[in-house]
Amino acid sequence: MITVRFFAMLKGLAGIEMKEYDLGGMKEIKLSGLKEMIVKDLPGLSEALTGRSILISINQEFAGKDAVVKDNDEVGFLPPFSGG
Amino acid sequence: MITVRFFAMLKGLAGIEMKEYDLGGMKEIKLSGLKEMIVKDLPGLSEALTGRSILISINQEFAGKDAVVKDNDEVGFLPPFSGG
Amino acid sequence: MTNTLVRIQKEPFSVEETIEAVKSVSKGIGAVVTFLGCGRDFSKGQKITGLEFEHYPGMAEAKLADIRSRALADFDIIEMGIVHRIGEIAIGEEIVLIAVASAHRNDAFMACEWAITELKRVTPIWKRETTTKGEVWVSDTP
Amino acid sequence: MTNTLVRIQKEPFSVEETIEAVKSVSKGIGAVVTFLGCGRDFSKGQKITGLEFEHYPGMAEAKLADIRSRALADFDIIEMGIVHRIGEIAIGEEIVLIAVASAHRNDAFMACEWAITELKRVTPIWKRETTTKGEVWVSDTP
Repeated sequence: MITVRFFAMLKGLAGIEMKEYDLGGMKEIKLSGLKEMIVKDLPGLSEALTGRSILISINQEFAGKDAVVKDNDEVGFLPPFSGG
Repeated sequence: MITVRFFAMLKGLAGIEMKEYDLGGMKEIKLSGLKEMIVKDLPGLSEALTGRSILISINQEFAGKDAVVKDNDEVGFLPPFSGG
Repeated sequence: MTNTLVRIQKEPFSVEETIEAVKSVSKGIGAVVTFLGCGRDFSKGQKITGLEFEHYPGMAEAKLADIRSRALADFDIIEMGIVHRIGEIAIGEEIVLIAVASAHRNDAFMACEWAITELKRVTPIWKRETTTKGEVWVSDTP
Repeated sequence: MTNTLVRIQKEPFSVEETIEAVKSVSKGIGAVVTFLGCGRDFSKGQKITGLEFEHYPGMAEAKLADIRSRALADFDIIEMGIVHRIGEIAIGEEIVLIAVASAHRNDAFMACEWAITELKRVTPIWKRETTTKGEVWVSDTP
């Protein structure tokens, strides 16, 4: 299982804060593959997740777009920050 | 009468905080002339007042070295500041 | 130490307490520079009536702790405290505080400016503004 | 307004009150930057055990008020408060506070740095340090 978390405006587009995805026996998946799974499942995210402004974290560390997600990882989809 | 005020280390060298000088009928005097009067009166100030690091104020505004002091003015001798 | 000096919390915070916390670390501290961010009533021509902040729990705290560690390593400072509020915040209320203690003031000014810029860049915290036109997630920081 | 926002006093001051004073001026304030100067226990290799500040009454207050006026005219800021203590000050105690409120943080940082530099340059205030070797009037500021 991979835990996926959505924040701020993505939470609204997804309609949920958190969702688990089953890799169906695979031990890992590329971020691009995971994004495809998510967009198929939650079409409201399609535009936002293909844009360039969303950062992605794996286990609460920033991840490059070619990163690989392993089973049990936590993946965060992070819109542009506006703290401070 | 001209009121002269000494601050910080100058107060120590002068031995006093404030002194009045009588212009003896003159309406005004150059700063250089006033300095001479003071140094004659308070020799401990001789070295300090001829150095370049002392600023002078007339009526609580900074004064150039060619300024003229008038009767009833207040003149301050100000060592380098160290506030803040 | 890090627990109290770097915090994300719902409750209002005391500026004075945070300054005391960084100041009490050493008697060699000659300067404390603080940045306090507050909720403004206007942004990009829009009247703002309320603010709400959301964070990524765990990751946001770790990023703030990391900013403090990097600041202590890279600047000639003695201590740094960072507090950020989340949840609903009224106009005029405090949002974030960064307090930097150093021997000399230049270092504290530089580290404080760097830290608030870095906070905005790397910390997963999001602001939602309530305007007369509705609620909007703010997606770019000045 | 100027009376409370620019002060020279013997008593300790509250940082929080001064920040509140500049912050309460407008709901458009997004940033408050403060500089707090404290008494250090060491200076130029000398152990310091105590401090005393003397000022030129009247002139020093006028110079601080002038710094505030010039800052409000020359920087894009909303308010500035300046408090300086005189008399005896223990190591670790606060000496001077400058608090600057603005819409955006850059302006507050710039004005605050400028103001403390200007204060040291033009304000007739003098510091006497008590060291293990005796009492010394400090004649150069960093």
